[in-house]
Amino acid sequence: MNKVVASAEEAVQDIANGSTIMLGGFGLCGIPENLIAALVKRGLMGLHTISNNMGVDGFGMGLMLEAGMIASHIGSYVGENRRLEQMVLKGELALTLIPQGTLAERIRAGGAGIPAFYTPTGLGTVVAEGKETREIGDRTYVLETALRADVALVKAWKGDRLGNLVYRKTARNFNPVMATAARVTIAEVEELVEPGELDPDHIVTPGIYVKRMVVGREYKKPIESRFIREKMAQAGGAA
Amino acid sequence: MNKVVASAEEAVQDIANGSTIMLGGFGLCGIPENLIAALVKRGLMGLHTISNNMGVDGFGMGLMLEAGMIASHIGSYVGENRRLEQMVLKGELALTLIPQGTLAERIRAGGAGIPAFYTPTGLGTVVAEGKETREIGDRTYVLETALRADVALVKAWKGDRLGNLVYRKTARNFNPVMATAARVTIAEVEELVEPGELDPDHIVTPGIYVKRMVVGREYKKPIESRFIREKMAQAGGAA
Amino acid sequence: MNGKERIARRIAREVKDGYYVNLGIGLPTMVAAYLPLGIDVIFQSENGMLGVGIPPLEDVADPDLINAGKQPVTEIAGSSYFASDESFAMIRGGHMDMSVLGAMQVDEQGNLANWTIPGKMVKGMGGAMDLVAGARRVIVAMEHQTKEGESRILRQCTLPLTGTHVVHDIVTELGWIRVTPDGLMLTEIAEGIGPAEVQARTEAKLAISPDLTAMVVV
Amino acid sequence: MNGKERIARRIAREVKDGYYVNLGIGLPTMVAAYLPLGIDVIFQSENGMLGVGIPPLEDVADPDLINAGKQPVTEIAGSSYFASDESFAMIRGGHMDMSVLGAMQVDEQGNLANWTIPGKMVKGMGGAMDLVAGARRVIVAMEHQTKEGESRILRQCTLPLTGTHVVHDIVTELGWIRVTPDGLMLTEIAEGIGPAEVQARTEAKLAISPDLTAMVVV
Repeated sequence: MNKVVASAEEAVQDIANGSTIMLGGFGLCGIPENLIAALVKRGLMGLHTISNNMGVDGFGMGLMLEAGMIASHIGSYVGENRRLEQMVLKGELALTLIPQGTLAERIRAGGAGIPAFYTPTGLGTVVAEGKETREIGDRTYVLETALRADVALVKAWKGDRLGNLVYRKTARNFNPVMATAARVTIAEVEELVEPGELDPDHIVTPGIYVKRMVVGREYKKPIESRFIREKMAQAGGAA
Repeated sequence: MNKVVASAEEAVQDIANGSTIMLGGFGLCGIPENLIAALVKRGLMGLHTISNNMGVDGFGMGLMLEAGMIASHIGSYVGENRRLEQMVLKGELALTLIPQGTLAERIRAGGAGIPAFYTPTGLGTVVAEGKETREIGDRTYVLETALRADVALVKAWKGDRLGNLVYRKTARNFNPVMATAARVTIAEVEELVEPGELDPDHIVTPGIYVKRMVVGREYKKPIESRFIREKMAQAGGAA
Repeated sequence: MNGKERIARRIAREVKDGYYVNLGIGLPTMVAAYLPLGIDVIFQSENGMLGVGIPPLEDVADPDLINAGKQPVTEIAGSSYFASDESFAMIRGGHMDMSVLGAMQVDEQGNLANWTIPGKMVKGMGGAMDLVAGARRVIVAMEHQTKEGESRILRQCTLPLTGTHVVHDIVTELGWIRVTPDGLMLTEIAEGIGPAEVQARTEAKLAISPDLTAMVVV
Repeated sequence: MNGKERIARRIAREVKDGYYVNLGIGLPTMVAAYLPLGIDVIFQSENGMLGVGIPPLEDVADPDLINAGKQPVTEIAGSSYFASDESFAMIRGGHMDMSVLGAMQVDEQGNLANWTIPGKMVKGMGGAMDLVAGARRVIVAMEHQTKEGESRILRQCTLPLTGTHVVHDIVTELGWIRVTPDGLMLTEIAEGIGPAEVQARTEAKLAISPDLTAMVVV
């Protein structure tokens, strides 16, 4: 069993225009940089993307946005893309913002065969408008449905050719859950290891969820917001 | 922050008669042997237990059954307890059997703040009797509700005093999910390590879920069903 | 070669390279022993493992490493462990290519009964209801009749069901029976018997495939 | 000591030994700098980390290790990482002892608005709606009035809500206001001003606690 293909270009070559695509990452952390580059290179159009953020101007999904590839987007926060506002206002892109935890749980449901679930999040807000609500016990909840995609593009730290993946620190974020919720999951890894090298107790994404893999050619990994210790001293804050 | 107590007896000393208790393990694998022994020693009565199995005669939860401590039980398979049948027939113990995946998902929901969800499992069977069903897309689903407990007793391999836990091989099973779904989670570990010794990328149960910990005094770990290679050759099977 | 072995050997031929498969306890477990050479198949065990290997030698059996039948197993290179909720998310989410289960009864609707007999002690359904609800393809592996000679393939199951409209194929020592929207169809038949005999030993109505072939169990 | 610092310092005193706390972006983040000595508190970041440490020196900042504000952070001994679905299961499931968030508006019902202003660009709610729905105690940390001098503590929020009936306490540079079933109650007041002035700068009706004390911000 060998799921590794030679290049990011080859990995994404059968994705069709108009596909629904999940992309892992939180901000610019743990995003599939190389697969995004390959998507942009292919010049796919009319994509429906699902991702917590949308990169920044000039990096990550921002490149897809600028290339006009995205027809609609579901996410929880898109504050770093100045171009986006105009596109939404002009009706060039349909934007749906939902709570981050509801986004994660809807994707988890999509991967886990749960078509719908009740959640307290968003009750009494615009998020609940038009949705069924229900009293269970002493609280009222909103009904939310599962999210699935044609393709999930995820970024892991190490992986083996069976598709087993591990992630590094907070670069894990949405990657493992998205890997479970697409018809075809494509993973890019920083390092390919031999099957058995990853301790079976440490594997986060079992290979069953991964259809295709590629070793990323390079990683820029920009840090979106620099708030380092010297600056903290001035601001009087920490976290 | 130090969640470690001196003994299993101390760890369970404030559990009340009539409590609802989740117990981790699958068969006799990964069960909280020492905490069960302490419960039996305390002679608690009228407990409502939630656990996939119920041990075997003379070991694990079988000891609780024999001591007459269990008033009701929710599980998915109890085939190894001969005493159970008589108790159920005599009305001494209320037994509810549910599908293993539904059991796991209901507990997960209890820990994750999801009060109810739809599942395809059990549709058209006794499991769905009296439950709401609903068409979503082209399939019909059953509504299932969250399970929570007063106390969860879980067994991990290693842990640190902050309550971070890792598990070994298939002894993981129901332990991590039950750790999330009780008011008080008590973990027994084979080995206590210093905070920082467990790689943060490898921790399965973050300490937030664990209230109290104890190092198990000894582990018997019997193997319930021996089907080793020699026997396979005779039977002509493997797995 | 006895009937059970014939069933296991035939199903083994149905397993394709790259499949993820869950094998039920008992007869289905035997399928793993007869896989064609040169294919990579990964077995799941619903207690929380992918990449289930062969049973260990007795002196190295590890109580922390068992399958869903509670028997000691081994790892392969590339195994992984996960918790029960994640295991059934995998099963329910449609990620298993194939699930092979034993049965007490199957009927013309693809309904399956394999977990309880009223009046006898209730042991529980374990993971069977989740497996039939979630796997992409459900194959029933069972002997054609009970020890008393009664058909297990019925017009309608009489025992409490494990799932409705869930079985895709039934494999017995007598042949391969496909569940179609129009009912059951015999598509392969064991050597040495004819379709009329299979029907005689089956309560449900069997259509005979125009392409009926011999059930090859190499 | 400016107003923001006063707010952060006062909330820091409310954090107890053994607490698990999520701090929102901006002002709430400052709370971590003023924790009492000798208490163990573990900070969660909803992008998937427990045990968030102080910011790193610039030359060792790790792009794979950031908080929810997308700023580089460090580990403590005993940190752990998990995926977004697990992070929000933790939050929604009621496991966080405290969540401290900023706000644009809070009202007498404990309703909170902190994610969008109609007519301005919609950036998104991120994890705020989940945090207010899930944390055991939600404390709003904000300056009492807008830069234009308008009250942020209203009879009824006018901006789109983040959550309804979710806020337990409001802390501003002027005092501590508890949300009770009967409305808002001023329980602590900053040095140098009186209850009448706080009320004058607040649109909502404030009950004055019979046990009103000075807001200590050591």
